[in-house]
Amino acid sequence: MRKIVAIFFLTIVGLYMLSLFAQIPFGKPYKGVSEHYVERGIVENRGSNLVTSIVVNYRGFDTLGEVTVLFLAATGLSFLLFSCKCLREFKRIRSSLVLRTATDTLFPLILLFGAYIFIHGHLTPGGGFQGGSVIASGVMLLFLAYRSFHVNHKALSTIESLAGITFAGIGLVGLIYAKSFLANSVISLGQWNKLFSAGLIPFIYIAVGFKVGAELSGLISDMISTTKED
Amino acid sequence: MVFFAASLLLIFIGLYAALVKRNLIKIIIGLSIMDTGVNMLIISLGFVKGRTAPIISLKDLFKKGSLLVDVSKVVDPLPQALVLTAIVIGVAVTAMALSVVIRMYSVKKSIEIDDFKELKW
Amino acid sequence: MVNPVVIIAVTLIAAFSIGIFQFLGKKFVRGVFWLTILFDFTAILSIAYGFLTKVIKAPIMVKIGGFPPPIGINLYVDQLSAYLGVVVFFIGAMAAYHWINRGIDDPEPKALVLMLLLLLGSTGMIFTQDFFNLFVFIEITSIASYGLVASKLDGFSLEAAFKYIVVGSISSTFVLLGAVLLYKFAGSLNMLDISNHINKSMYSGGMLIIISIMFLFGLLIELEVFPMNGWALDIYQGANPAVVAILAGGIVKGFYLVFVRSANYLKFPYLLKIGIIFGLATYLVSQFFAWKQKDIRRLFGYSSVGQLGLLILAGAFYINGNLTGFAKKYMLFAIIFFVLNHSFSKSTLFFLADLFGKRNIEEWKGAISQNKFFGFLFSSSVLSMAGAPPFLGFWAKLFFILAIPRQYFYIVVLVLIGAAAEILYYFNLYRIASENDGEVLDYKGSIIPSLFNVLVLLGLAVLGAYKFFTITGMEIQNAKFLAFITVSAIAVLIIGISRIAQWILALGMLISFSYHLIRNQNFVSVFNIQSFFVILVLVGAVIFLFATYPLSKKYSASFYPLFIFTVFSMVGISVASNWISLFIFWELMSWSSYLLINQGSKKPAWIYLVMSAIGGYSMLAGIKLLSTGSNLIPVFKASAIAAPVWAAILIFTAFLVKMGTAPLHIWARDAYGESPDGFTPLLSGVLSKMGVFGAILTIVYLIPHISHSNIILYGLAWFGALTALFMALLAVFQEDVKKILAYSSISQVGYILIGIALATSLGYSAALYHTVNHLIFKGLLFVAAAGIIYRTGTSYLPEMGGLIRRMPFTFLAFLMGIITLAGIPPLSGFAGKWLLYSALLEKRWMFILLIAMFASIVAFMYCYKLLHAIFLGQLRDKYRDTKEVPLPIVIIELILAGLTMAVGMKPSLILRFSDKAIKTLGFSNPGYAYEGAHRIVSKFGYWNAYFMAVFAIGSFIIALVLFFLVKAKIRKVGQLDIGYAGEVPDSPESVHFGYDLYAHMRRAVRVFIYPHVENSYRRIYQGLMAFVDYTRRFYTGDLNTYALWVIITLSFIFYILYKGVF
Amino acid sequence: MWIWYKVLYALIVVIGGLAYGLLLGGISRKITARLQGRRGPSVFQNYIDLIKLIRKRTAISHGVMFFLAPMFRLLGGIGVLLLVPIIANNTALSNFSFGGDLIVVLYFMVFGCLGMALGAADSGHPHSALAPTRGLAQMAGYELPFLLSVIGLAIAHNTVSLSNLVAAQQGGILHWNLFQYPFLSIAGLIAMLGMYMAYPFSVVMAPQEIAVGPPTEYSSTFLSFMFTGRSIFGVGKYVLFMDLFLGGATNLVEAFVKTFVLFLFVVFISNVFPRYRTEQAVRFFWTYPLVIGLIDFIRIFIK
Repeated sequence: MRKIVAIFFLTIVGLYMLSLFAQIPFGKPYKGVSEHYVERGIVENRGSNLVTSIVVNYRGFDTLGEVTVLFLAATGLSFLLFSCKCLREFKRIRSSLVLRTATDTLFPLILLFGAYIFIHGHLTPGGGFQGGSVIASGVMLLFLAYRSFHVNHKALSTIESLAGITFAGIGLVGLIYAKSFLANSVISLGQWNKLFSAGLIPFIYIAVGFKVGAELSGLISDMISTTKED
Repeated sequence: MVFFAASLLLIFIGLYAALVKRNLIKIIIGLSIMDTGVNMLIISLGFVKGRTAPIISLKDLFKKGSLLVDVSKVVDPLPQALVLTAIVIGVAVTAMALSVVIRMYSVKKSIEIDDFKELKW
Repeated sequence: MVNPVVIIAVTLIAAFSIGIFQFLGKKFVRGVFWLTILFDFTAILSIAYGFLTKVIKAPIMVKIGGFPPPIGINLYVDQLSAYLGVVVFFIGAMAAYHWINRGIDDPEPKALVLMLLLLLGSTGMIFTQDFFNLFVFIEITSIASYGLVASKLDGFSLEAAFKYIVVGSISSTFVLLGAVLLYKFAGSLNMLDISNHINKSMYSGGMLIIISIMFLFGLLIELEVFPMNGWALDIYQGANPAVVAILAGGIVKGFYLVFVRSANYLKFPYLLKIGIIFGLATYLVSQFFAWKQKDIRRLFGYSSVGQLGLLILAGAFYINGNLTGFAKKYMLFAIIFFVLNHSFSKSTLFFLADLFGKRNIEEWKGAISQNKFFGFLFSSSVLSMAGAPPFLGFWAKLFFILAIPRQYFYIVVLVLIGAAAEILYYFNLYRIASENDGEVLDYKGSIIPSLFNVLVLLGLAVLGAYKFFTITGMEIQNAKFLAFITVSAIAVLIIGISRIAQWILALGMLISFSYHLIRNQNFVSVFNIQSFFVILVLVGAVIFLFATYPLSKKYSASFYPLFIFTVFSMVGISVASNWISLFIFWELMSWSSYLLINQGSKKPAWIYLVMSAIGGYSMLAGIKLLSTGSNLIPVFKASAIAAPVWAAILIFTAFLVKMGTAPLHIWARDAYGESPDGFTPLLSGVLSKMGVFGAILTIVYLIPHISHSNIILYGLAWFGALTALFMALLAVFQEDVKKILAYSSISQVGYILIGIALATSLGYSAALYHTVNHLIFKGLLFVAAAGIIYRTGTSYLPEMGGLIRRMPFTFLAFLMGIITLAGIPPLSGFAGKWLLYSALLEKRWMFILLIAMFASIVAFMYCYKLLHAIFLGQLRDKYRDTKEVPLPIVIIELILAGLTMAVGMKPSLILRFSDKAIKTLGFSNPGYAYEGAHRIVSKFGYWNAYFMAVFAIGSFIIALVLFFLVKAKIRKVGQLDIGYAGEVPDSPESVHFGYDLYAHMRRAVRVFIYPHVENSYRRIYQGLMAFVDYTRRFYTGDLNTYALWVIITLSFIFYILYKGVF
Repeated sequence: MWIWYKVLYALIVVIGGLAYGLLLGGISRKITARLQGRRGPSVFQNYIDLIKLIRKRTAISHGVMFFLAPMFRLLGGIGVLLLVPIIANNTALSNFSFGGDLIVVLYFMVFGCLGMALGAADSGHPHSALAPTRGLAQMAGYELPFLLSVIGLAIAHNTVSLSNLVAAQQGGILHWNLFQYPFLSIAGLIAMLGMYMAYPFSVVMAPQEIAVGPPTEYSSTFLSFMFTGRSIFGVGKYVLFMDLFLGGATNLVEAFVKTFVLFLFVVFISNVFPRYRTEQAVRFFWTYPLVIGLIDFIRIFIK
């Protein structure tokens, strides 16, 4: 019964939304602010990756919020799962030798790759979030490989905080020196397609990378720690 | 167009799960599917046929003799930027939901909705 | 002034830095937290202050990243967001304090971070001017709320949190889709830019409307709109009260502002429709579902949801209701006041609910009667929440009602019904909490946050009144008088340590006020109907206040302040110059008298309040009908207004309730009977006369303008007559002295109503004369009854008997009162009857005359019963040493008894005043004439009061003399020495026969005295309750169902707003 | 100065009324006895009783109200007799009817009853409330048809002045209200039976028969006052009904005849009916006389 009702009303809503999307042309040229972002993105930011320019500069405030959201999730998670052995009837299983060996080999490379991604966020696809996630995936690998693996929560927390403060602090620097919060033009913008370019974007993205890496690692650690270790 | 339809379908599959499934984890999975659908939808909104990604690593994307990019050659970057944010937010929500479910499990040793109907009327 | 973005940045940095400070210890974390809150609050307060003092003239626009608006994100801080920010941070600080004080959940640093980010999120939400950025901040707010809601980690809070997460996710999906699609539609995410890009004609195409609906629908979910608000109620019930306080008190208001503002930017043309459907549905449904609610937090939750519904309605009208000029301004203030009122009072209530700890409202017995200060805070918040004057909620409701355009009258009616329903359940709770069953219950924790909130509420009450009077441009005397009342009451309250001091001060105030009034030449020279009632009120008040002296010991410190409040608000009613100011003082009177009655007995007080609320609100609805588009404040003497019949009927209802006219009388018996003895005389003698005053005003100013006025008047007379008869009949079978007098009061006021309904000069003469006379004798009887109860400790008639020996003066006065009540010449009671009957004869209303006269015959029965059961028969053993009632009461009794004799001899003592008053009502003569000095002549008959008095007294003396002449050596014997078959019963058991004296009559009139009316009220109430109890199962508690309702609602909205698909 | 003449005449009327009332009481007893086949007491027995009571020496008082009650009773009787014009527009015999109209009379009638009831109650007799409550209940019964007829007549003649009512009935026997408004009159006359507490409405008197009624505790002078009051009151009421329904009187003889007819009406009715219980009496008054009276009442209302 519930299924029928659900399907019925979902169909109605779906039909309305379909009727909407039927009116939206697919794959047609865009107009509006994006034209500005594309056309003047390099001029104003020097970063090759226009998405990054938007994410960190034009809409940097969103990203600050985004970072906050992730921080919030990490905090909330550790708040909710604090000293919780909720899943102690589930045991972590012993991992295979292959996994452990692969982890030992891959982990440094993953870290390096993650760092690469966020350092080059303004030049290539990727950025702080992506790099941070990659780093966290490495940490997850460690958790999978070693039952008794622990992360240093203090360190993670400190990294997280410092990175966050850096981001917001950069914003305030902009406010002080360029009369605008998160202004990018505090330092020289540099040259197009160079590593040291795009003003403060790389710095922000490095901070974000650290922060996301630390937070996601913390998330994983918090969740895993609810299970029984041995 | 098929992208729109497919993403919408994803959204509604996710919603269906939230509306019908009695298992809390399945509901969370449904929400994630819904998120994915939304993200795909956003991306497909920004797509323009025959254009390249908004990463200006080649000189020929510029208008001649300047650093101004030729708009007619690049897809819309803004939806992609928005999706980035949306994804992270989706992750955060999923993480919160999962942690709540973990706690709920520890309270009742169950993750069925029928065991969590104490607050009503 | 601080740059608003700094607030956000600093809060963020602080939140991040707590990650480091947590290693240094709790104190550091708390330090950072409080410093941040303090900084934010001060900063935002400075902005708000700037707006308030007009230092900042235009909304603040902050570019972020240095790009102009459509390119970059920007913040837009206007007056409303600044004010709301202040509220959010204030409540947030209070909630945090409360939470920490009550034991914050571990780990504390994380909890504080969540709290900070919650406040940050809502601040960002109300500051930003970018749709996508709005989504981000909504998510910050939501995720922080998820964590905080779950913070208690028990089954309830986790369940609530999970429901919130699922529904919140669906909501945010729609917001996100809406935002992105708006970008696709308009090529921008900036609200202003999009707004400039949109015009209303675009809504005729299919695209914009569906996009707007999706976006606004997402926000509507967060606004807890019926039928998709089950999760919200679960949060209110399940989560930590500190968290709920900030959610309900601050965060939701942020969502509200965002919703209204977005709809405005989107130029959404159907906002009014949405607002009316969902706002009203939410409001009404939750106000009624709360009736059956036993869990106090969920009860408050229903109330919060209801208030939000009202806000949505108000917002829809403000944005989309085509309000003009003043109406728009009123509506804006209504919204602001609603928000402020709800934020502060509801958060206080949640704090207090947490401090007291009990969930079930039945366990709240004694909560406020045991803990005085706690009780003060609780009462203030509840009163404010329920919209009692002079609290802010009252002004909000008033502004709201005034601002609604007249063609939406049904909304006014429905909103007022909801408001009455709200009063019903709030004061059901209040009733339980103020009951006193002796068990000492204490609350745990600090009341400081609640105290701060209540202080703000009190301040806001002053602000609300000030704003109301300045904006509506009503005469400043009203405001001044209101202030005067409040200050007087507070002054009396302050010296609450000593009742005697309070008594002296209150008496002094009344006397000096009266003295100044009499000294005022304006007042004396223009003697009209209003002056008549002012004098009535003041004289009655002074007399009855004087008599409370011996009773005062057992009253609480709030007795005299409320007494003063009631009295002065009655003066306010009497001098009101337009309908709205009449209403304001009317409500003041109702509420203060409710609180007074509540000091006696709880349930009757509750019924009184509910009936008063129904009356008051129907009066407001009637007043609304009188207003026109340009004239929102109807004045009395508006000759040109075409007053609809319904206006008169609705306004009349209020007065009829106060007069206790059947079938609106059900409150009266117990409210009179069980109110504090010191207050009952005022209630009966003066307060019910305010209904008379209002009825006169209505008939004089409204009835001539309406059609079918004759039928209405005749109907009123019938109501009066039937009241007079049946209440007298019911009085016969009561066994409680005050309840007999109560029914008698209503019955007598029924006579007055007949006189008014006659609308002839003689009718008014009769009504006004009887008004004063009733004050005299019913006051006398109630004061005497108070004294007797004070001495005997019971008001139950069969318990008394033979008290004539112990209380001769009281008996004498009481006898005078009874003779007056029965209308037997030569005392003053007869004149009123004679005038009334003459007026009725003149108008040839034979049937009403028959009923009225017959009712007075019925009255003899209870008159005798009172005398017999209290004073006559054998004295009970336990009263052998009872003393005469205390001296102040004896003095008042004798003064009043003297008055009845004097007036009985010379009715002109009263009639000279009523004549003057009647002349100002537009009549050339009072309807009767003097023939010679004392003979009063009407068209039908004549009567010489002076002669009658002299004749009666003369004959009496002659008879007495004769008796002594005929002689008799009288031997005084004991009372038990009776000729009862020659036996003298010597047992100390008295055989006083005072119970059910009219058993035979009961058999004859059984069908008439069966409580049909009360039972039908009860049946309606129980039926409604059962209905509510059944329908509230709508909230099944099932998450899937909640989610399903979200989708159903969405399809419904699509269906009603967009015809393109189906 | 005229008032003193009035007072003088009033004294004469009161004394005359008393004599007449006692006589009527005696006749009533005689008729009842004869109907029951007894010889019965002398017609003048009541005079003898009164004199006896006054001459009795001891008197017992239970308290102030006990003491005052007979005064109230007497006052009520005298008041009613004096407020009703025996012969309208006659200086001597219109009594004090200038003091008030019919409404005044109606209310003043209660005065005596109240006093009696209070005095009885103050005696301390356990069942003292019995008779007054029955009386008041029955009063509520008979007053309804009575008021119906009074109001009907008042509206019909546009006056509540008794003199004017009498004046309106002059000009032949058919102008009497009894024939002008027969249904109202029937209602009023049935109410009169109740007012005199005659059978079948004598349940009020019943407690006296079993020695618990108001007069039980009274004796000697007290009782004589009550006796006097009651007699005068009875005459007053006859005069009132005469004025209301039988066209009043233009001379004393007519007044005697008419009141005596009314008296006989009451006595004869009361001797052929059994007694109603209180509630039966009340119900009776609220049905038959009321419905009968309403015929004329509605006629007047429509007119």
